[in-house]
Amino acid sequence: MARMTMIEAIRDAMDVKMTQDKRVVVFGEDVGYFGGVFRCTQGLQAKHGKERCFDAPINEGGIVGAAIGMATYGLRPCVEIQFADYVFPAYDQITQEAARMRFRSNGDFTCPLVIRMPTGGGIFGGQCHSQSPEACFTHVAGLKVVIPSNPYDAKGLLISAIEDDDPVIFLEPKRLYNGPFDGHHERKIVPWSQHEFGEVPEGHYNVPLGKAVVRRPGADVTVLAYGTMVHVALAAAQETGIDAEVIDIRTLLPLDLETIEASVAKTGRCVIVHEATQTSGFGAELMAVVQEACFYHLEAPMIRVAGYDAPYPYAQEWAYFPGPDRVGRALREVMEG
Amino acid sequence: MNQRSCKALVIGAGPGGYVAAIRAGQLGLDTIVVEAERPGGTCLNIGCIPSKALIHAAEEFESAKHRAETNALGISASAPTIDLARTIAWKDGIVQRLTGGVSGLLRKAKVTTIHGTAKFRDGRTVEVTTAEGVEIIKPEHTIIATGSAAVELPFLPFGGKVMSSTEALALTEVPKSLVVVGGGYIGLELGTAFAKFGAQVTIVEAAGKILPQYDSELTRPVAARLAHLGVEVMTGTKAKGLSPDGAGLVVTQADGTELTLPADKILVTVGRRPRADGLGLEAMGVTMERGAIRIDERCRTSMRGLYAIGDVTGEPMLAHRAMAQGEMVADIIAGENRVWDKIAIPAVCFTDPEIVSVGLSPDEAKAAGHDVVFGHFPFQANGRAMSVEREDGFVRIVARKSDHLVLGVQAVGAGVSELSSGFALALEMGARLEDIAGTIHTHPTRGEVVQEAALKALGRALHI
Amino acid sequence: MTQPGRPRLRVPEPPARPGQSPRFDHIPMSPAGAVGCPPIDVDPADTKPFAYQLIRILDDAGKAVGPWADYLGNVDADVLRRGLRDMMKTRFLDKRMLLAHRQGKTTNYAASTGEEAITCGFQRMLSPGDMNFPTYRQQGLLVASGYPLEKFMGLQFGNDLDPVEGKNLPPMISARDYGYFTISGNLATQYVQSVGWAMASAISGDDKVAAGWIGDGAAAEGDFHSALLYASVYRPPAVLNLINNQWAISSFVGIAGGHVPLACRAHGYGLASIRVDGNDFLAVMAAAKWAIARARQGHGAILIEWVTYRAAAHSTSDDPTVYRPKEEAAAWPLGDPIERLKQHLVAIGEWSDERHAQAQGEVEEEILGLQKLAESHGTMIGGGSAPLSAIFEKVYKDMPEHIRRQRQKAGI
Amino acid sequence: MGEFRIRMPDVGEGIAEAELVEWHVAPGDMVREDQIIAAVMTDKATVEIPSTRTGKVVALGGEVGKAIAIGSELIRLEVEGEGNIGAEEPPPAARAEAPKPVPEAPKPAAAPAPAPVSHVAAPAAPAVAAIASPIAPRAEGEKPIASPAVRDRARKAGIDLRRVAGSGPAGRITHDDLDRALSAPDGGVSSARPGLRAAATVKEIKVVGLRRKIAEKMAISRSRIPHITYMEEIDVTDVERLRAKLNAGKREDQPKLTFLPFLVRAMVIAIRDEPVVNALYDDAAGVVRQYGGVHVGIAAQTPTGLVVPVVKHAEARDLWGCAAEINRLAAAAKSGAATREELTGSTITITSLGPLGGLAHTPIINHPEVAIFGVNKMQMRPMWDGEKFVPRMMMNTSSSFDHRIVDGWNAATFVQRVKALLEEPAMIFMEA
Repeated sequence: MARMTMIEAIRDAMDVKMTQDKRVVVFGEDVGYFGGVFRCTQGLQAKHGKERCFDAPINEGGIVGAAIGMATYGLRPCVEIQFADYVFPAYDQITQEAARMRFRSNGDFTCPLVIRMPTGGGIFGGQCHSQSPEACFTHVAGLKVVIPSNPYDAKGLLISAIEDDDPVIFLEPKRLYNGPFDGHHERKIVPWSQHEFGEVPEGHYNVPLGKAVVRRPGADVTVLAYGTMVHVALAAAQETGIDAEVIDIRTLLPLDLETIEASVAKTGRCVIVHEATQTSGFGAELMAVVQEACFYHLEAPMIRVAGYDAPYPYAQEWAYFPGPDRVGRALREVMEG
Repeated sequence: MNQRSCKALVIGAGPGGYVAAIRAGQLGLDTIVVEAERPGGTCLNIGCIPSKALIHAAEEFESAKHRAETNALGISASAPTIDLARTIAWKDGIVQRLTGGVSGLLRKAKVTTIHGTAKFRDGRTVEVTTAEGVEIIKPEHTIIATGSAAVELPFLPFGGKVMSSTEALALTEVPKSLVVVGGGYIGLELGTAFAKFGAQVTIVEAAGKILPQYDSELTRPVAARLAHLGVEVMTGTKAKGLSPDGAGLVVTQADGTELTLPADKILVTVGRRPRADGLGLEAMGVTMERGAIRIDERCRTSMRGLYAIGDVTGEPMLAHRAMAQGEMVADIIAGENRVWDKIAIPAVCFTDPEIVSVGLSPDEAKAAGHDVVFGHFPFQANGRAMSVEREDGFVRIVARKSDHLVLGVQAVGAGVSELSSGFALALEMGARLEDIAGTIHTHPTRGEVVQEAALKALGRALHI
Repeated sequence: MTQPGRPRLRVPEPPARPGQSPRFDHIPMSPAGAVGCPPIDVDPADTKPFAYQLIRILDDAGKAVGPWADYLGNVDADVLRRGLRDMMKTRFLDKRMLLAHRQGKTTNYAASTGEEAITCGFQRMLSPGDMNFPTYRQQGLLVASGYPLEKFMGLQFGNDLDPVEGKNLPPMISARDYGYFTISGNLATQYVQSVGWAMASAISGDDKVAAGWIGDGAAAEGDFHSALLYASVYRPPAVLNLINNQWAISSFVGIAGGHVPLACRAHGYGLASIRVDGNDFLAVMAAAKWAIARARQGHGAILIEWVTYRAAAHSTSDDPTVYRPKEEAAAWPLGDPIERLKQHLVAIGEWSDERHAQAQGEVEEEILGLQKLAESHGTMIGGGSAPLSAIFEKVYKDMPEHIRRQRQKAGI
Repeated sequence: MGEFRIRMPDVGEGIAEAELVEWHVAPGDMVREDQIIAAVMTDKATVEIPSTRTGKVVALGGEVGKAIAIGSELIRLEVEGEGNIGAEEPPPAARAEAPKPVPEAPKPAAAPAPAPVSHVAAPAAPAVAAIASPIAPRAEGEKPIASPAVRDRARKAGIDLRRVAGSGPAGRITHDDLDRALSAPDGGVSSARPGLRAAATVKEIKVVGLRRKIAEKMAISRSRIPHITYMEEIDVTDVERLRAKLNAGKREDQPKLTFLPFLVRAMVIAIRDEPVVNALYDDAAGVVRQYGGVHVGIAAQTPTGLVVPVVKHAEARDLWGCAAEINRLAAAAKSGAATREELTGSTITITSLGPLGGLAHTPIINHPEVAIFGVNKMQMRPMWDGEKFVPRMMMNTSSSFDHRIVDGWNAATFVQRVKALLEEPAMIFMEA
């Protein structure tokens, strides 16, 4: 079994699909000759040719607009927005066009499109390289929103996303590109090569969209997390000794209701963790879903641990980034209730 | 394409459907009922009524044969013959009168009847295909009452000599040899009747015993009677398929050996399945459960405004259950606050002798965690039974040890089906053994045995 | 002379307001036949002069003159008669839909009165497999493509004839098999999508052409810039049509930066562009033939500014007499597209007033027949009869669990 | 012939009305379908309205200059064939196809079913409504025994049969049982001896002015409940001697007496003097609910942890009644068979660690109650009777009170009253 970082896993996913399916094309800023600012598309242009992997002008509306035209033609574009923070010029094309193409044409035109973007903080990126905009997309019917927490899932989910006939927003936690990160910034970084989920099979495999996974079974409390927060939650459970069941949601829309409801019905307590700002964050939706299905099972009020409602700061990175101590405090508090 | 709306749409005019429609009409609701075949559904046309008529005819024929031999009553008569075609005609006459009655009742309740098949376009739009074309109905509430259908064995499809109960009830001459696949109540009822008509009947049952839902104490008298009638019962035996020449039925016996049974006719009665297909329910995402439509205690399906009653909602598949549900749902649609909270639903098997079961058997009561007492009183000790030459069978009462609350009553014997409603009333009223023991039972009747069974359970039986 | 040295905000005003007499002298014109016809692989820089001229073939007498007429060659009279009939059908369809709106049978419509030549002419030059990316005012493309109009009316009346089952605002229909992309109400989004579609054609080794459509108002959107940028960078087979009908609801073209001819915008991107009289059916066919051939043979994308006038209101909820002179439409110097083509056909002996009146009767009878059929399936007066369950279907390819639960609760 | 009404269509995307500018027809004129009949003006445009039917004008919907509401009648025509006046066609905008609401709520006449006892200890009853019925309902799963007619009547009246005691055989609920339940708001108490009536009153006192100030001040000093714990020793020699004698002489069917029944009875009597301690304080709503019924929670240690079975309406139970109920609840709690109703609804709590009682302790109040009576261990101690030291059986008590509601004075008076009653056990029976 090969060992890969998340970057290599993502590149491998695109390479496998471009080799398998001539309709798959990749473009975006600096993704062609240079291979992407995070090297996610390195070597694809050399291997698959300039007509299927090329650079695009700095014009996100154009990148997504052109990609929609290609998708309705019959290709399967997988475009890159250099940073999730730069997606907003393309927000009109994504939400008013891609998300609605199948519905408004009643199936006459469809939009099999993947939009990849590095997301989340933990790298001193300040307000323009650290945002987590998932809630802007989970509110839009017609989109799918996916966020992997490790290389194995990253490759399997990206392959499934490219093969999916609906538009998929694919958020890649840049903090996890090179290794798992549990919030202990003071400790040495462990590369993916020394982590169980760094093992990534060669060739084609799928991790299905719409399915969450229990990272750590537990009886006392359910922790709903995604992206980097999965590793932070695991650390918090380990450090507090609380028997928490950590669920990696992976696909935010459509949400895996069965897995979440079954877990909270079992544990009766729930902590929700995400980097994005708290107000109207995706955690609010998770809380609503759990409340509707598990109200009579809940022993204590649910708690959200999320980014403070402020633009992402620069120097105060580690005071802002939800770490294992904040999550640990939330776990203790929810156990007291 | 003409289109109309209504308050209540009932799909299927079987016992559940027509009762719901009549009740809705009585409550002044604008009601439409759609029926693909004839009003009365399985029960009236190809089920309960016609089979009971045939069973009665068989009873009379067998009794007449008995009179032709030397008998205890000293009656002598010439050996009887039967023209089954005329029996069937008589049976059909009864069915006609009943289905006509149902149509009359529907008209009286100002219910619109449409002869056609219904299919859901969406939760509020139903397409009805009639002889004249397609009509769209926009109901506020819909009650699905499409009933059940006989289960067909893939390796023994209906057709030719292989028939379901429907065809069996239309035979115009008595087959010389009849093999019944399936030892359930339908198979045994019809098998017994045809044995009395003179057919050589063999029952093939895969399970270890016949009539699995009744305990062996209850089925033993039936087995004895079957033997007496010359009916061969082969348990632990699986039907495999027609023999190559199509003359008989190949079966595998318990020990694995194969056997070919000669059979003029093969009656397949291995069960009935809910008839929920063809309505378009899957497309609407309605929640199903093992092929039946899942309902709550108000017969509501997972889709708002959509109800389901009767066999289509699964076991127990009984006409009187469907009727009770139909009546309740009509009230609910009219705004009444009703919920299904019946204590017991009586089940009757018209074999010879008949079997009745209401509530819990002793084993079921113990399994449910009750500390029980029970009283068992045989018809041998009953004057009336003796005076009508049928002393086989018994009545058995099960009650809670702590306060003698009656938990269940079962009986097997000739004519005990008529006692079933009494048993149901006892359970529904929350009777105790003392209530039954304290009620004067008419003498001389079979019913006295019920009182005696109660006294026995109280440890103070008189006549035994 | 304004006081020197003091900046003042310049807010452009149209040449004439209600009550004033119409003036069009600010619009560069050329006499018919005056503008040369370059080879289809002309270098974009050499097309700069065309932005200040106007390609025209039909002269005031209705005769076809000039190099563009030669390029077009003689066109079979039946093709012209078909074009005339398509324009008449489009205009009468618009009239009936506006009337139906006043009767409450539909709630929204946008007429293309006066602009029919551009769409009905352009459609003639496309080949099967090409794709138009229209706005809500290019229904002429659909009429000219032979689309069954009772379905078009089905969407207007919200009944079960509607192919999109009530899911989009009328008239935003979708007809992939007729080369008519699903219309979006968000302005200019389709323009960059058409370029992407053309890029896909090139990548796939096909020679299908994409035709983007946009109005002078929406040409101010960012997506207009993105379209021209990608068209010039990647040179895909795209014909970018810009219909300058002088008005965007109540804003005249000057508010959209039209004081410089819109065709000039291509120059900044190194894109070829030409400027054509939109009411001259033959000029439309010639320019379309030229541009589509250039694109299909890989010589890159082209911007065409079609100069015309929006004779009708913006839509059913607009009354132009509030912001422009009543008689401005009638005073439009380039005349009416139907009248000019009729005049030409008569001039070459292929038509007459009687045949024209006859054709008008046939067109009206055909449209009224289709309208009666469409109305028999119900109109918006009854609240429409599109299936309610359509709300939940085709949001995704497979219906996810959370939507199934919402549908069960809704009970439809 | 029939009459056909043409309604004013919505020509302006959601406008409410349009002003009539011009009539193109007059009553008596013949109008063809699609012929313009009127011109109207909205804030944006002047629009001509065409007819949708051919017919003779019968009536105009209004004069020029009048505003016509969208959907109201614009013109009425006499037409061949049937019109639409009979069918009362609703205006186009109004009739949406959305399904009508299914009649969910039961008929309004039925009284609302009693709210299920909420998870929090306090009964969730609104300010004045009937408190949960006193009769300990049957085990959760068991169905009440009643005839179909009784069950139907109960459901229509919104009565939960599990709350109604059945006087019939095997606990079957008869029609008159139901009638009694319907008449008495909180259901009849069948096991009470005649004379001892259940007090169902609830006195509501607004926490305003000084009391509110104190409550806010107290809340700041301690999170949620500022505890004041009051310790006192009680000479239980006499009550213990009485208890032993009663146990020795008791009948077979009477329960074994522990100390608790005596304490419960003493507290019931003391509460009459200090009702403030038998209350629940809903600090969010700023309301104290003092209860007439004394529902005593007995904190009991079980294998699975601390549970608080509740003796409902202790004031209506004599010594033996209290003892029987305490024993039954304790057994049920230990075996885990106690239902949620039996474990909630207390208005005051006793906590006793029995032999492990220790010298004294600071019990935590069972929120949202305002008082808890703690019993420490009994111990023979030498006591000075004024002349000499004599051995007396002494028991310390440590009781906490919510200082926002219960002042030190009330707390002390309450404990002293209990002490006096226990030290003169006869008084417990005199003042019952």
